[in-house]
Amino acid sequence: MTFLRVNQLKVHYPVRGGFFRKVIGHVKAVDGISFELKKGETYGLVGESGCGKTTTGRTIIGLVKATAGEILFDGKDLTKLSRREFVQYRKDIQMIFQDPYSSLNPRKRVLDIVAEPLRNFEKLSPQEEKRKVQGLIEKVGLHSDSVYKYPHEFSGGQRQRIGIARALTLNPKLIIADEPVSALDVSVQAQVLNFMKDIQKEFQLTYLFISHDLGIIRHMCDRIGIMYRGQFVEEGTKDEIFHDPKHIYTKRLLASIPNADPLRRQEQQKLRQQIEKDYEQLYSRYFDAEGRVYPLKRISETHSVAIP
Amino acid sequence: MKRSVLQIESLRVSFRIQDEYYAAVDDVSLTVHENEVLAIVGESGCGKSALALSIIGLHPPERTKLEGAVVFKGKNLLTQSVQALNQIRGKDIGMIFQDPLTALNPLMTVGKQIEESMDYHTTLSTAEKRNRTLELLEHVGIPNPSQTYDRYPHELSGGMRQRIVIAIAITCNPALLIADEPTTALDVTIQAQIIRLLKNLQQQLNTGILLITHDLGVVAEMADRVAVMYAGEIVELADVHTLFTRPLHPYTRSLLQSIPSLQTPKETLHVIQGIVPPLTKLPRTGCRFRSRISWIHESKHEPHPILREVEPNHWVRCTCYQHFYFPDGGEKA
Amino acid sequence: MKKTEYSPFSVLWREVVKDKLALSSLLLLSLILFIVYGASIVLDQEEIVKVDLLSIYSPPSAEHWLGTDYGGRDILGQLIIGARNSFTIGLAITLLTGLIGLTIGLIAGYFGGVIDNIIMRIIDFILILPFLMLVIVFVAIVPKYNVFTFILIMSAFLWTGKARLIRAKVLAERELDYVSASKTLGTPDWKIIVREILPNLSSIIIVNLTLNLAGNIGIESGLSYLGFGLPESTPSLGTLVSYATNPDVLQNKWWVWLPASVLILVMMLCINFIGQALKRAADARQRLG
Amino acid sequence: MVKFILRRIMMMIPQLFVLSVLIFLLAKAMPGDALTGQLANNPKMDAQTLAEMREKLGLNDPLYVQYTRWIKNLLHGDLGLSYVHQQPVTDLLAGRMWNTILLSLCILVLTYAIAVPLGVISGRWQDSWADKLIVGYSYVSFATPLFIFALIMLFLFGFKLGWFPTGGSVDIQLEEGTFDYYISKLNHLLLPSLSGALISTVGIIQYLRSEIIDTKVKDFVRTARAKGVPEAKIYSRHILRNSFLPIAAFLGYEITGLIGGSVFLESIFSYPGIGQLFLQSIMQRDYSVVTALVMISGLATLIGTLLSDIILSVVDPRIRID
Repeated sequence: MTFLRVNQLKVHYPVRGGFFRKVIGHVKAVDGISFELKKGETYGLVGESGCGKTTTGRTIIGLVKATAGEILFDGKDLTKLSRREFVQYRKDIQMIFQDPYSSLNPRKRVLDIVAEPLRNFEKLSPQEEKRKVQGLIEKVGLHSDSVYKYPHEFSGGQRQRIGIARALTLNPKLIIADEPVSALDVSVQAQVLNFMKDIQKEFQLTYLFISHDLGIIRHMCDRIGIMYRGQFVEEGTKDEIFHDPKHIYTKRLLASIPNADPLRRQEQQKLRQQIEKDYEQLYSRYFDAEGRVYPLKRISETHSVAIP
Repeated sequence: MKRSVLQIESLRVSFRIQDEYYAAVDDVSLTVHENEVLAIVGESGCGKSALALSIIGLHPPERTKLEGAVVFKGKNLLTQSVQALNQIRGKDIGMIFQDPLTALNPLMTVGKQIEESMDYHTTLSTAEKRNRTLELLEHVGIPNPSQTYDRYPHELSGGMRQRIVIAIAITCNPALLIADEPTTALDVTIQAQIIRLLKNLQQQLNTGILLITHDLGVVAEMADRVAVMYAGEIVELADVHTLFTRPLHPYTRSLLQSIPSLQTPKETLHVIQGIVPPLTKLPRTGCRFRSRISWIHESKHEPHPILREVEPNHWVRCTCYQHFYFPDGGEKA
Repeated sequence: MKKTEYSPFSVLWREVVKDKLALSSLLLLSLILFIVYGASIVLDQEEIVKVDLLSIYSPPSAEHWLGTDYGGRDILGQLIIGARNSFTIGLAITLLTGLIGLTIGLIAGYFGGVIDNIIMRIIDFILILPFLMLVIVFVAIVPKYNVFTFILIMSAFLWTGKARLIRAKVLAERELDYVSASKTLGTPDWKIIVREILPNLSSIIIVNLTLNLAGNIGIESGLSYLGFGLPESTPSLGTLVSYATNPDVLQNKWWVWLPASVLILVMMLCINFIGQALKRAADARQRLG
Repeated sequence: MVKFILRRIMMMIPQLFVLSVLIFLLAKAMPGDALTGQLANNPKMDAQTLAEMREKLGLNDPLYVQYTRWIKNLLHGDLGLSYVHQQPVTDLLAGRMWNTILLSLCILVLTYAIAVPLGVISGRWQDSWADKLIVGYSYVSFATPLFIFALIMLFLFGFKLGWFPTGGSVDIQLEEGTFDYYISKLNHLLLPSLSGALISTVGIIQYLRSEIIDTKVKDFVRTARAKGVPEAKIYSRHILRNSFLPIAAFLGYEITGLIGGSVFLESIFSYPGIGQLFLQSIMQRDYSVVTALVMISGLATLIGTLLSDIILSVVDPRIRID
């Protein structure tokens, strides 16, 4: 069941230069991508820094304006909505941010942070509000007294869970998680990832999971889209991407992941060298004259690759 | 048996925080041999970076206390004057830093930054220095060395910048390279390239590398031997193969279980209870990891845990490893 | 359950009290202001500005503690009235420019784009104007010149620095994820500006206003010194200092100009020491995150 | 580079235009016009001749015509006529301008000569007694208004101690061109420029100090240490170069301060420069001189900011546009 559909989405930023600061070109942060999310799934957006994955997430939630294309949610095109109309959809789409330090206002108590969306959308009495916030805070594994504390009194992992509690306040349907654990230590990562899986079941959430870490993507996601320079390189289920990658870029990306088995070091090195060789030799087969990938082509029910 | 290049003996590094000294590195002894990569792995706050910087005296002296010994070429580096250290820094010991953007002077061309270390450690002429720099640029895999020579750091990509940092570190063919999270700020494809470059340099130059990292994947790819640090102490030391196939210390085992593995996916990840305590609240007695494995009975820990060789070349701290189990059903290896 | 005190005001206040120099400055300044404002209620301004030809330039005596000026007027009385006027006007200018600068800086920084561009162009333009000369020209040509027009003229130029500072801070703050989070939670822009961003700027604003207060008192007395500050009917500290343009007064009648100079100096030092202590406190807080 | 400077100059044009319009309108708003001053000098002039002269001078033309004429003259270097002094403003300005530029240069040189070493000492040996002393000085000088400081300097060193002359720009008995003449000129400059400089060092000291303290702990400084660069060279090659960068940007903006400062200093030390002239002209309602001076000051500030930007783009490779 299609839940959210992104259609030919483009986000371009003008580049100015020359004598009169005219627009001389565009940075194509996102350049014509299409994908859809199904209810209850976790969709992973992967790519290296600057590939446009974060911009995509921020455009869907309305933090960045789309240059062209559609974002269809509940049959409405979110890019066409005015800010006032968009507010209604706010409740359904929420976001978890990367940096647990800057994403919580240091001057507000946890109570005020988590209650912020409630105050915007629901008129609750202070008692009801407090009860609801305390319930959420307990749900994310913190003591209910924590609501009177300030963010700096918590560790990174706890702060990230406060951020999740805030995102859950309005019972959203879709959560965009932008590198939710990359600022955390490995042991804390595990905690947040497990927790995200738990609440997904409980609240029937759909995740758009943005990450550069293929290990985490594999752990979390059902379907995956690989991005390169603002475009999709390949899209498919977890198994298709990890066991049967078709695009040379995907293969190269997968081969780069450090292998956790020191015995297979030589093997991995050989594989990498082979793929590097292929990458150079077959470059023109996968990339056009400007170094951009081709439009996606469907090769099976679920698997699409950018080949001519 | 390989020759050792660096011996760290009972090193303790303490920092002053509001008039009191707290040890970030506590009684650490290690040896780095030539042509080997010794990895120190641990989470943030375990003291691994403090250890790396103390070797060549890069901590601000006014609020750092160094005890023990760091022996390099027969000299204890901790007791050397800054002038004497400067003869060693950049010449016999090279250092690679985490963030290649901030590690380079933004106002100096990269060529000049590489040459600078030759100014103090060699008697080469200007032309010779330039030639050596171009050679180094080529060596670390920079296309068009002569063009890159006159570039400023901001004109290069992250991967290229890290290659420059590496070129600076190997300018004088050092016997020891200290690499502090050398790939953490890089994309995964660049990381693979840098790992390969470092491995090649190690073999070509016969250099010992002390690799500091939090990433077990990088350890598995690069290291020959691994020391796992927790709360300022080494809790386990073994060769890389042993550590990944037969980890013993509860911390090592927990850490390995908490990473989503590409090879062996599992539904839920292991979560280590609690948090790494901040420097001012480190437990100073007994097994420092005990509060995070509270289901293991107090009596299973040693009162004064020491690092013991439990099998040839495999060292573990505290006896608790013999009794450790995962409460959620154990390792799915 | 432990509640932690985290209001920026209380933190700054604690820092100032801990700093001995700042604390004594605060006490001294309070004392001066208490005397000045208290005495100026009691004093009869008419009496003070009345010319008394019998006691021209009389040195300090029991009757005139600080002597008299060329019109035989009591220096001490003028000093008190002048200090009150200078401080009040300095404060008024500070608050007015603070309000304008804050509003414009917040708007320009938060919304960015065209609005920001236009505002920044205007600010850049005002900053290149020869401020002192233009103020003097304005003072010379404004009809019905009085204290209020003076405050307005000064404020018209002096809001720019504050607007720039606030804008720069807002630009940095706006990029932080807590602002993005508020946007995604459906919080209206004005609320984000006032409730989210503003509290994070409060210590910077307090520091800036304090230091500006001292600066504005300095500018006011400087202009009055040149004869282009407060209208003659309103005594100012600068007017008293300006008697020193007469070399005879400067050399031989120190009681006319020196007390006013010292009073300006002491007030400005006090305010600055408080401001610097606040600044250190604010910086330290920023470092902590 | 040339392109960058050209564009920077182009950006100045609209600013100059607005500035000139503003000044022109101000001049028009000033009570009385060019002839009112003359009237005071020549009370016998009757209303008839006055009206005729007004017509002849074009004072009855529409504003924009007057503005175009004014700006055209301005571009030809004709700043109009001073009706008080009965001579072209350009002639009136020439000598005084030179005096003010000399004073400003002296202040600038002294300011940097005092501030840079102090800032470096303060930043390098942070928290030492020298640093505390310098910081203390910078607080006091930041708090002290220029006119009070200058008055006290004049009172102490001019009158009480008699070390320096108390007014003028040169001993009038001396003949221009002689050695003594230049010595006397320098002697007259010393006290005012020292008064100006000691007050204006504060910005540079504080900025340099905090820049050095910030740069000291940057990663690239650590890289340099790891290279084995000696401490002295760490400062000269790495820390100071990076810390001086923002100071370079100050240079242009100093000009605004210098213009304001010259008004006070010249009035206190009776130094015949444009600041003093400006005050006299305003009081004598000699508006063509006032207008010219404001315009020149605005232009000087603009050139100052231009200089700052050019200096910055030369020393900082990251700001190379095009």
